Amino acid sequence: MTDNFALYRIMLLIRRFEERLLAEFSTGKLVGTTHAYIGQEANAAGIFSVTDAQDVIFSNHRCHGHFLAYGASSPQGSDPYRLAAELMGKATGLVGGRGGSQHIHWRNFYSNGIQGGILPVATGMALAEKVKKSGQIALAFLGDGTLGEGVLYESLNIASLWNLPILFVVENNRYAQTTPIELAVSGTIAGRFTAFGIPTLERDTSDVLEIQAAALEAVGSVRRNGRPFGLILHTNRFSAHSKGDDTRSAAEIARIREKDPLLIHAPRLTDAERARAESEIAAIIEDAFAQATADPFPKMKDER
Amino acid sequence: MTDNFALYRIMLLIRRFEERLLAEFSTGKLVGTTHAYIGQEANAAGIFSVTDAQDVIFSNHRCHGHFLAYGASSPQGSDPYRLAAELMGKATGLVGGRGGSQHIHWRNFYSNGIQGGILPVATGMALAEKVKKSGQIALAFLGDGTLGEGVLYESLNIASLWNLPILFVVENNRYAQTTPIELAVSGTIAGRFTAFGIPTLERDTSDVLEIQAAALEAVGSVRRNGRPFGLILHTNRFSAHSKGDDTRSAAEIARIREKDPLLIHAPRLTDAERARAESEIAAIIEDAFAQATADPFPKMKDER
Amino acid sequence: MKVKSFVIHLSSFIYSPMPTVLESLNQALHHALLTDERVYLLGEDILDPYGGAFKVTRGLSAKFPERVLTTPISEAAIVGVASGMALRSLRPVVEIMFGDFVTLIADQLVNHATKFRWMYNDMVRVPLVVRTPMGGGRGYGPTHSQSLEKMFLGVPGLRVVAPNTLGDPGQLLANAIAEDDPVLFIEHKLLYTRPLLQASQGDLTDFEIQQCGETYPTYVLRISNLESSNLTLATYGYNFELVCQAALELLMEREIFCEIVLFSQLSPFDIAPLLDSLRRTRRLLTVEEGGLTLGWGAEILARLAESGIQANMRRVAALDLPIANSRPLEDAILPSVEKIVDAALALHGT
Amino acid sequence: MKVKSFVIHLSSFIYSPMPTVLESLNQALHHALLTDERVYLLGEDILDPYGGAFKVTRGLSAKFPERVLTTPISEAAIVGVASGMALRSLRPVVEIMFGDFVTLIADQLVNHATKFRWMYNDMVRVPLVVRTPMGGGRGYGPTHSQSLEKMFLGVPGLRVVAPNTLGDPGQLLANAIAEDDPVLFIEHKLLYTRPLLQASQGDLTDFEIQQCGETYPTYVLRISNLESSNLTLATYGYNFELVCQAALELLMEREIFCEIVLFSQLSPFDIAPLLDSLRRTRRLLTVEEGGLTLGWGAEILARLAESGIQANMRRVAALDLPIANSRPLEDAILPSVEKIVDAALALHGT
Ligand SMILES: Cc1ncc(C[n+]2csc(CCOP(=O)(O)OP(=O)(O)O)c2C)c(N)n1
Ligand SMILES: Cc1ncc(C[n+]2csc(CCOP(=O)(O)OP(=O)(O)O)c2C)c(N)n1
Ligand SMILES: [Mg+2]
Ligand SMILES: [Mg+2]
Repeated sequence: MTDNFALYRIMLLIRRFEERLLAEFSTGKLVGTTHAYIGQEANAAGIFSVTDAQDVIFSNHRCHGHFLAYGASSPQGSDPYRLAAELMGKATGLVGGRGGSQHIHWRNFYSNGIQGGILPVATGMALAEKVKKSGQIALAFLGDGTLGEGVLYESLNIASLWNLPILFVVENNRYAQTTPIELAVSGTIAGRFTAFGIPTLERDTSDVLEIQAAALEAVGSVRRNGRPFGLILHTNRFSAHSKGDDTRSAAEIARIREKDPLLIHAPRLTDAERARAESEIAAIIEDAFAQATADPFPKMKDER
Repeated sequence: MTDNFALYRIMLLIRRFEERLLAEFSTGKLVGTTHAYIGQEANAAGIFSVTDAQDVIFSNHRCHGHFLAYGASSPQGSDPYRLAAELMGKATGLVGGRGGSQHIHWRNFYSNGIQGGILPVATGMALAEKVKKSGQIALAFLGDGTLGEGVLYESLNIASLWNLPILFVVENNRYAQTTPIELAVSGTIAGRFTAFGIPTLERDTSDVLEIQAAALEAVGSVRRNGRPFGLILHTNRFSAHSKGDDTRSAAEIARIREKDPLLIHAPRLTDAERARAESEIAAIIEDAFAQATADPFPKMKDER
Repeated sequence: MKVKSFVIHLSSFIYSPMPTVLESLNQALHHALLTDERVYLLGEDILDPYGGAFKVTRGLSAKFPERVLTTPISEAAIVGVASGMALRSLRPVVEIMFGDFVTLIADQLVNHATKFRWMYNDMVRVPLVVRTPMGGGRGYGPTHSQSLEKMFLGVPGLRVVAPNTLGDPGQLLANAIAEDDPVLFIEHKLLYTRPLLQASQGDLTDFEIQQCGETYPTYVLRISNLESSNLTLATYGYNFELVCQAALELLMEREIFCEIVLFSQLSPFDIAPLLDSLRRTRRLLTVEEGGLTLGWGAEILARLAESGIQANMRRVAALDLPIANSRPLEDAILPSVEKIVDAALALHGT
Repeated sequence: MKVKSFVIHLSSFIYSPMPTVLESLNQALHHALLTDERVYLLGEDILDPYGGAFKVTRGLSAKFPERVLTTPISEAAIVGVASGMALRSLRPVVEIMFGDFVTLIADQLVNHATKFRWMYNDMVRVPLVVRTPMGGGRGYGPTHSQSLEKMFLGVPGLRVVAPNTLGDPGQLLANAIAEDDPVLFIEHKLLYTRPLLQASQGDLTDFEIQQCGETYPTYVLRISNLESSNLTLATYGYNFELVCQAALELLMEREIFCEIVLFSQLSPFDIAPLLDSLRRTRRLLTVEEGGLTLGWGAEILARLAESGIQANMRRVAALDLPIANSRPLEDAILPSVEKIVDAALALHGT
């Protein structure tokens, strides 16, 4: 999927989905928490344009964008409606309402809300794919803040020692919740990988085509060499960490908003294409939320 | 303490103490476990010859050598008798028999038997010394195998971010219990530090003078810059990991035994000095074990 | 044990001019930092203007920038660092952002901080406080809603304390900080916005309150104008609110007269005041939000069983399941006023 | 529940030609690796010729080099890796070298491995076994002697199992490996060298044994030629040996007739066979090596208390202290035959 329109469409889907979600939260229709992917869309769109449908993905708390981009290439896609239903706690949600925003699973896509803890799990998945000789790789997502968790380094060590086919994607939006990277990450991000003999590729861009190219190289390296790889993407989170918790200055937000992946990619489409994307996505989102809203809540099953 | 005789004497004390201990174990007089420092004596002797008596030390399971070298420069020294009593579970032991081999405490010296867990604790101690402006630094010991524990990296990150005066001493004897370093440590040891912006110094030697020089530089750097530092000492463990569990070949052991720190340092002493050291140490050890043997076992106190 | 008595009106749960639990805790931290320069705060995102995920540390870093340390996301190391500080005579207070993450500090608490004192033959002390918000009811899903304190009750050398709206949460925290040994301080998320209860007086639903102990008091509440009560409800923390509502409902609609025994210290266990109440009522319901099996109530019931007291006893607790995100599922899993009332009725039937 | 009966002679604790617990477990691992290529072993120092700190994995890496993975010292990641393998349909068995280190895997067990199935709406299974040696008595000191299994009893989605010399440890392990959900498998260090008990027959001290359940059986032992017993001793794992010795002593010297209820599954709790025994004896002593407070026995007593059965109940467990290195202190802290006998006599006095 290298088609400019498709890339734009995925990014737009994520953008509009998250915007709608934040709106639903602010009107009190949704409760709990959510972490918008707005501003980082090019990462997911670029990466999942070069993965296989059967690759195994472990995502983190900021998983909606990853999920929506995941499987975008496959005929059945990953369904915004099922995600919306999950976020509303509906029985039809991805995991029947049990997980909510941070805890979803669909096909080979998994997420969990404990920072860092998913990384050895993803590493084990890579091991499973390796020994099953499936040819598939594992991808695990982490933010800059999650570089603080020790279990990451245990995982990097094992992935490297055992030659496991896993791509660690660091999305460095320079903040962990409200903590700027300067207060949380010493040394360098790349150094955290090379310390374990894991090569990295680093990009500071919101251009989905550049990310796609980098991801192609990174994914290719993992698949070819059957070894771990670190893809470090410097990026920007436009919205608050979860909902109302933004401590950044208006000036800073304005500055990063200039790196809007949608605006960067838009000129590669015709006006008509963009309009078509907008209207298609608007309809999809509207349907997804309407259908999810109408769906029933789950009931307790008899438990083991 | 740069005196060649004193350095030799400390190394000999450690050697003879550990030999005696292993003998006591093999005759069944002692139970439990022990991890001999034999072969690595130059590390402790060299390092503690350049530290301050008030510096704070956190040692690991292989702590006897560290303890015996600790405070060797101070008039009261660290008492082999109290250590022997502790290992025998006597009331007069360093911690009244409660801790045993891996869990000792005396003045500013602490040890614990959980690999890795001591490292953030030592980091916090460095923080305490820093804010108390004591001018003291913290030293923490770890083996190559302990590079596997994630909490080490959490500690390195924090120590670096917060400019804490701590020296991490890696004693790389190329084995964790029976696991060779090739199966446990990917990348490089130095890289594990530089990833967090922490400088290192690496030495592959059993010459106590070389280690002393390196330690002087490392300790000086920490004290001067108020920042963490990694001292990486490639070394050799002559005995089994704990007692009978050696899986290395006789040839390998013979090869590493050539790097005996005592033999390397001995030529710098006169025959008379060496003989004096031997007889002094023999008497100290004999006294220590005899006195400890005669001491009573502890009784349970009423507990809070 | 010192026993004090006062009276409280249960409707004080609403429209109170009293400070909230959050304000009380925040004030206590202000005061601790102000009056004791050995006190340090460590935690994720605790700096102003954010002031922590639940705002308990708000305003502190602005006033005490040197002693309020925002940390990387490294729960294990934070607690380890704090216990090193404590060993070297500082008084660190750690915030773990969500109680669900105490699993990450288990080794530092169990094999380090709480072991040092005894293992080192009482030659050291570890004045460490770990504060953390527990509990569900906010739709945060399976990794941000648990009440995991039960894993740490009974850990040798560890005191576990939980504030409530009746006692003074700030004072409780201050007492924990003054302690020379490690304290795990459990704050239920739903408590933060609750105003403290105010002693008042005057009608049928007034409770007369006995306070047992000073530092981490246990409160025994009895409806003042009633002679004999016939059910004891034992609880701690936020669930006190549910228990009070249940007690009122049982009183009004079923004429079941409850005593409430409210604990501030969860571990070590001291059940003397409860035993006392139970001698009067002979029926006990423990109420807690953690999972049933080996929850706080298990040790309570076990000790009571060992005491030989003749009483009917039941526990109300969460189902032994993860806490679902979806509201109806979360409600089905967690305790509620209704479940307490039902259990009381069932117990009463026996 | 299926109930089987057989007879065992208590002196079989000594001079048995039977395989040891170690051999039984080791054989089971051999068999599992041989018959199911989804089975993998992970752990520290598990390769031959060493074969693991307690030799449970001896001979396995030589035969199955591809599926026996020695790991770095990274307890959390090993369990995480294994749970990822399990999610992707392998059947990993992890060895944690000492049970004291389960604190390091708490997050992976509680917030990952055991949560996945329910949290993902039963769409995944996590066939993961974590084996680990617990217990003291070997002078290993405060960080290598604990019995920490109690921290994990009641964790939703986790089965906790402990072998003993009466059942078939290898079969128990095989059953755990065959399970589709996570199992924590607790092996007491002192069990390894013990031979399995052998059914035999013939004298006063013979026990008649009822086996309740097939996969993780609970055994009820009654002295065969006695009509009525008047004390139930409930236990698991290694402490069964202490309990048997105490039962013999109580029989011979005090004419107190004991039933023993021996559990293989510690969590989830099923107390039906125990309740049954207690209906006969009306007196219960639980015996475990972990610390008293919120130990296994607490949940047993709580459930029994809730059941309404009238019985005198006590727990024998370790003091709530770290396990000292020095023998006399360790002995004072841990349960013993003498302490069991004393508690039984005290209980009998009541
Ligand atoms: C173990 C753990 N600690 C803390 C948290 C709370 N938390 C959730 S997201 C987050 C910040 C994560 O920052 P980063 O990794 O940079 O990802 P980003 O949110 O920027 O995408 C924190 C602290 C958590 N979920 N898990
Ligand atoms: C958390 C933890 N895991 C495992 C162990 C068991 N153990 C004790 S020493 C050791 C090997 C340590 O190797 P290394 O760090 O290289 O130190 P060395 O023994 O070589 O000095 C192991 C695995 C432990 N004590 N703590
Ligand atoms: Mg970030
Ligand atoms: Mg080593």
